[in-house]
Amino acid sequence: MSVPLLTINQVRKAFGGLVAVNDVSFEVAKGELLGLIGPNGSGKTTMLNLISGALSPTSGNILLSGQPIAGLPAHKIARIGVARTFQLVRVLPSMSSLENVVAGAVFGHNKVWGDEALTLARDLLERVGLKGREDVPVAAMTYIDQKRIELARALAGNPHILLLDEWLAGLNPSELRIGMELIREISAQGRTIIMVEHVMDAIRSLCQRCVVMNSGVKIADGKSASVLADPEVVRAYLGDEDDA
Amino acid sequence: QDPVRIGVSASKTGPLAGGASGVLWPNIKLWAEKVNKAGGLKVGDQMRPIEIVEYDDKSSPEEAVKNIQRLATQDQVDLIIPPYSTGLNLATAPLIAKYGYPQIVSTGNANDLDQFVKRWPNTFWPLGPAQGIADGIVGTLKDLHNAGKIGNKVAVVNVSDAFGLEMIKTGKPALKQAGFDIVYESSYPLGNQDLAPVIASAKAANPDAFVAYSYPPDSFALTEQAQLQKFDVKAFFVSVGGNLDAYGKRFGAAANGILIMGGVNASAPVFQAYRKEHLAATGQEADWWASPVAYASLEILQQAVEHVGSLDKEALNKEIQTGTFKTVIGDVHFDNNINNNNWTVGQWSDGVVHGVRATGNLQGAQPPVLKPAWPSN
Amino acid sequence: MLEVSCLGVRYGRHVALEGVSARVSKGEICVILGANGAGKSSFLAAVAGLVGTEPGTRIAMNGKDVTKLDAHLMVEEGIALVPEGRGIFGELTVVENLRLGSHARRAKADAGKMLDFVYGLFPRLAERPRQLAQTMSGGEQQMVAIGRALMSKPDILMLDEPSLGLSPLLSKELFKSLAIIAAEGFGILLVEQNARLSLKTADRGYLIETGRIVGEDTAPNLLSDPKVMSAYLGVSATTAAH
Amino acid sequence: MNIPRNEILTLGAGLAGAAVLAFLPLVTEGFWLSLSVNIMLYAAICTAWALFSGPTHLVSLASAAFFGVGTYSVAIFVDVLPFPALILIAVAAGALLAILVGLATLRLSGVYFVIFTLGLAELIGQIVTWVQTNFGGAIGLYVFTDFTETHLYWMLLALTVVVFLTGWLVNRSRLGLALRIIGNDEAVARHVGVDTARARIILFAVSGAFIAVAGAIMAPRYSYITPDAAFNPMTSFLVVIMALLGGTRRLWGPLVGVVPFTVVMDFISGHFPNQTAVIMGLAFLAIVYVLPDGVTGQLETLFRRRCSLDKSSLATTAEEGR
Amino acid sequence: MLILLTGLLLGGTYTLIALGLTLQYGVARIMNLANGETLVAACFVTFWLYTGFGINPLLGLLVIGPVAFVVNWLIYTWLMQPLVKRAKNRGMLEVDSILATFGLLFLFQGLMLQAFGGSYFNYEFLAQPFSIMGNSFGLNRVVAFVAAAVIAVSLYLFLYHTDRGTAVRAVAVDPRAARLVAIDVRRTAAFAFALGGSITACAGTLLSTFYTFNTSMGVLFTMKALIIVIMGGVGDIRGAVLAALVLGLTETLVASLLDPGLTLAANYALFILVLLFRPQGIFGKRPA
Ligand SMILES: Nc1ncnc2c1ncn2[C@@H]1O[C@H](COP(=O)(O)OP(=O)(O)OP(=O)(O)O)[C@@H](O)[C@H]1O
Ligand SMILES: Nc1ncnc2c1ncn2[C@@H]1O[C@H](COP(=O)(O)OP(=O)(O)OP(=O)(O)O)[C@@H](O)[C@H]1O
Ligand SMILES: CC(C)C[C@H](N)C(=O)O
Ligand SMILES: [Mg+2]
Ligand SMILES: [Mg+2]
Repeated sequence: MSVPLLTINQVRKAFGGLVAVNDVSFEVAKGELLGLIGPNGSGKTTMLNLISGALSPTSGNILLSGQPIAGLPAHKIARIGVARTFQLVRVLPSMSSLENVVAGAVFGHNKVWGDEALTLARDLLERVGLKGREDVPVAAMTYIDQKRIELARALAGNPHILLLDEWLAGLNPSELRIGMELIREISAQGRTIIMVEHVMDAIRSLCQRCVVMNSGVKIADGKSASVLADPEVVRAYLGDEDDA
Repeated sequence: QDPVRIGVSASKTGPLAGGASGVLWPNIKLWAEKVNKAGGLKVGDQMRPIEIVEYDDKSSPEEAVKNIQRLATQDQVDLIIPPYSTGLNLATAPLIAKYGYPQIVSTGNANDLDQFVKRWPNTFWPLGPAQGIADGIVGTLKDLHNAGKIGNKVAVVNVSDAFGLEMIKTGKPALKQAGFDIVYESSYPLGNQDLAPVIASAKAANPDAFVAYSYPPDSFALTEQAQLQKFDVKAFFVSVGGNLDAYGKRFGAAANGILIMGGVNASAPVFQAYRKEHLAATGQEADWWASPVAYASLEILQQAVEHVGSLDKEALNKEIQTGTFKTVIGDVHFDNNINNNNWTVGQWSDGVVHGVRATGNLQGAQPPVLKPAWPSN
Repeated sequence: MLEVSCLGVRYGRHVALEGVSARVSKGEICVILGANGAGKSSFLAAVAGLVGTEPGTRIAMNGKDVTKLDAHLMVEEGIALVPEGRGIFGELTVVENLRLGSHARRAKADAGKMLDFVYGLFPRLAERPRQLAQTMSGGEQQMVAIGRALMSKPDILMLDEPSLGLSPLLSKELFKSLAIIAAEGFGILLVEQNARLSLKTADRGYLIETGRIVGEDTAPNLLSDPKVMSAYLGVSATTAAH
Repeated sequence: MNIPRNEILTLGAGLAGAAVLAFLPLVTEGFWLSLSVNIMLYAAICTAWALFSGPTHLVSLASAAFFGVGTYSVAIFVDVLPFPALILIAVAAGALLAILVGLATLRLSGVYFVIFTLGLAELIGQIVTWVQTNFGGAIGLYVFTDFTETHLYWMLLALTVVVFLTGWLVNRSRLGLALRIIGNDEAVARHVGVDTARARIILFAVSGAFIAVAGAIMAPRYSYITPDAAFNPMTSFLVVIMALLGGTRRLWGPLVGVVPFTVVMDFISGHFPNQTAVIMGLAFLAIVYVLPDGVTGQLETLFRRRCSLDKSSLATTAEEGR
Repeated sequence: MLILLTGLLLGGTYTLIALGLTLQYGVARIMNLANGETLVAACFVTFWLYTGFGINPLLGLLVIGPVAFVVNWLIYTWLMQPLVKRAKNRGMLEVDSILATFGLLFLFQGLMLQAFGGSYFNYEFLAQPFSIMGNSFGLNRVVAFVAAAVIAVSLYLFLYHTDRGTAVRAVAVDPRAARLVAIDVRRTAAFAFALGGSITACAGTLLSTFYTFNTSMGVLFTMKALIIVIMGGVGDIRGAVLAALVLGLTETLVASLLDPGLTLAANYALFILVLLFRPQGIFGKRPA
């Protein structure tokens, strides 16, 4: 863990008077799978938006492999090697699933074109469990399948870091199992991931480390087990221990 | 009897429709009815009824060109009555020339007519060059000034479209040359009827005379504003629109003394008869300038056919170039395809327009009077 | 109170639901469990009058046949839906959203009282009545949606995956609130992925698979049914995680 | 990259079709040629328009601005430069204007983009008018050339072919894919690495340049160029209407809108000169209600139904055979 | 001062022109390209009532407003409703409504052409000087301004301070969700469209007292209305009024101090500037 892959340094984002992210700092090492959790409205999505370039920070800086990326336009950041999924799924509705994934391959960090892009996209679709459905228009696909497309599209850019915003939300328990397995696999292949999630089962079983935010402030950072036992985290986020 | 087919392409819709339906279309109707009632058009020794084939050019050059093509090649009409407005006449001139029809441009004019006629010797210009019309008012003002009746300060405005630009182009230098001091000068966009600022600024410049190279909606708006703001000048001139009968009706007594572009010899019996016929046949009043000219251009066409005795286009062109024609605006004779005898300024007086200035040797001009102050209401 | 029998829904040629019957009574919490695409949302939408139903369907509310009523009239009959994706008015403020909830004639008179009730339930909404709904966070928007549905003083409150995107704490509180709401006499019909939490709160549950009801029982029974456990509760996954 | 067989066939067929069309002036002159010039004009403009507006779903009403700029490029320099040079000036002017507009409209979407472009076209028309008024000299620009309708027709045909080829190339390129992604979801496009600004602007410039060329070619027909004719907002509206009527999902979509539209409208104005507006309005309403997906959509549905009919009839024969 | 007042009066005129479209497009989601024709039709009817029957245009409002409401209601339910029903999303509805109302534009224009011909019309009504702070203005314009203010304020109060009005806005934001809060979307949208049409017609009546009009002028009004609606932010009354006033003032300012030839140019330039800095219009909200 010499140079961290991603460094968040005193990052702040204010919407008018509301400070959604308040001077947050943390680092992500290469190959790490970091859980970013916190109550609703605590600033997690905003944090991801800042990293991916959808928003630019009010102050602070963000470094990817030592290179500052804060405030760059989203497409530049994507090309440098950041890929993401969205809290509410965003597929390209008028395109087939294969084309959706190709879209991720052509312009991103990867930049492949033609047959190479097609092959890559087919491989990825197979990996997320959509083999044989390449030509299905995504608009006709179920929710989980659309989520799979989104993941494959993000992976197609071969990013240094993958940001997942509640990618597991809305899946039923058996789908959840499949989804978690998929993330585990991707992580095992050495991909660095930040995942925002409210599904504690997933956080516990997948993430070594967690960052917890509350009202825009980082309130905890460390090994998942200890962070999740932190009384402040329990009070603000998990609620009294019961059935989990 | 085999009818004589006469094609018209002019505006029924679009920005030019207002002018065309006031001036051109009714006269075509009147003329066709009158000719047919009289037994038809005399071609050689035959009396043939006339049939009008009409198309809407939607005020667009593309449509106009297409319509002319259609008239010439599909309908194969015998004669063509050209479109309304300078712009569309210029756009269609090459085509009409190609097919050889005489093009009597009753509702358009330009400055470089000589050049035009050289290129298209089948074009005829009853309204004369723009210069004559634009400068008419300058002459009138100059006369008034020389007679010591008005000072030498003039406010001049124009609508910024082809017509307004052509007018101001010669009108302004002419004013200067005549020794007038242009104390306010501006243009406004076509279609703008909110002219209060224009009148206010003109009024602030305190001129002795006001000259507007304007179009109907703005002629009305300028006049109304001038009246509201009590913008009293000794000479108040508006262009297209001031010649409409509706203008006189709209402003009533307030119109007295207003100078307009063009004009007629209101006391000529032919003209008075024409006005009556116009009203009876079309249900609307003829205006005090362009309507009789438009009608006259049809009479010219008719007489040319009668003189030549056939519908041979070349012969017709030749005849129009050289002949003299008896019309509602008097005897017309083209000089190098241009009619140099035109009313250029008229003046309202109790619901009637009297020509006060003309080019060439037109008779019947009345001396201009100073405009009284706006009546208060 | 709400009785549905033989409900069928199709989208073009695709049959989404067939012969579905269910009922919800006063003060009862009923949960519908099923895989993605099983037809849960379609069921709620059909009851709410948002999608047309097949001939043969019968929906009765408080004994009155309401099968063919349009969505806005369903609300007047006392059926409120918190739809998938929340369906709040993003460009209106929080309080405008809530007030619109009591647009129904049945709710107009008690709008003020209900607003207090909703604010009590979700204090975050009381803090930010003038914020535009679309700038609220995911969970906050969920509160707006539920609050708005409550504002119509429904007899039956239908919720389509209300805990989606809510923090664990809020999910728990939400279910507590649902229990409170039910105790006030509302009937609740719930579609949920979080089967365990919802079954713990619910009185009864339906299992739905590819457009048909395949099981119905009381919540405690479902919770202890091993088949249900593995299919809808993902027991093995959780055990593996621990 | 290898080109699929059927595309080569279409391409060949298209070029052959264009070659056949090139002979039209030899067969007919006069009215039909004039009508064809109009059709060709709108075929070129609408297709060029759809190059940008099709994939991005951004409805541009700036066509009149590009057209006018092209017209004026010719009007201003016609006496000093040869015509091919004028076309190049039109290309440059159209592209430059498009780049400026593109930059200004980057943050606009939906109806804001639509009306912005409309306003812009009007603004340019107004400025040209004002400049003409105040800096005299060039008032009322005459364009006298020796071009006949035949020449105009050929030039427009060539332009249309070039536009089609460009469209075909773009569709096969990364730029084309980028635009389709933008049209689907601009935020996603940015996050997969598409430089949305650049892609939008490049294609807008291409489209604008073509429309300007069309304007340049038409200038000789007007002979007398005034801002209100050159920058007529009706041009923008007609382009949108025809292209939408045809459908913008396919490259040939606008074309199948232009041809029937122009012909039907022409039929109406030719046969009902006094009721043109009423009948045109009714015809329009009828089209909207009868052809809900535009002509392309209708053709495709018909085609599909044909296919499935064939299949089902095959199936029944098979049944009977058994 | 004179400039300010003149500008305000003009802004009032523009407000009148734009308010109807704000409702029709903002709420009923019909981009009504025939808006200007509705306005011109009202001009003609007013003219006809006044010159033919001596009915004072202000009284005419009482006839024309309700009649236009009914006519527009019918237009919406017969012609637009099918489009709304078949549209799968807002974009499709926009395309369809543009095409359909383009047809209506011609139809209306054609009917007026049949009835009144293409010439210019105007008449004299309240064309008396009315003095405000020592400057005189046309009384007809002042009356129109007052009417514009009354209409705008009542519309604002209605939309923002009544339940019915909030419901109208809710339909504008999300018609599907609106059904879930007991709003009869079809009726509400028809109501908004009809109200918009009625306001446009009243605008026509008032405008005809000081404008010269003819059959072909509708497009000009539609364009102006579009610009104002967009500049203000779609569907926002406050935005439309503000945009109209600002446009009126700018035009007058430019005409008085700079050059009347630049009024329209200034108008569009201002519009473009506003959108450059606020791409969603003055009061528009960014979609999430
Ligand atoms: N564009 C915006 N304008 C104003 N406030 C905003 C905007 N975007 C987010 N916020 C506010 O910032 C805060 C953080 O929002 P964010 O979406 O990051 O939360 P989150 O942690 O992702 O929550 P959740 O778990 O509910 O998705 C919230 O209070 C939200 O209302
Ligand atoms: N508007 C529609 N058009 C066509 N098919 C639809 C439509 N809505 C739903 N379907 C299909 O109907 C079936 C049932 O869908 P529904 O949304 O009711 O499932 P669900 O159980 O709520 O699933 P989820 O858990 O994903 O929300 C699915 O196969 C879906 O693809
Ligand atoms: C002299 C006028 C009748 C001119 C005509 N209105 C035109 O447009 O040029
Ligand atoms: Mg979030
Ligand atoms: Mg669902």
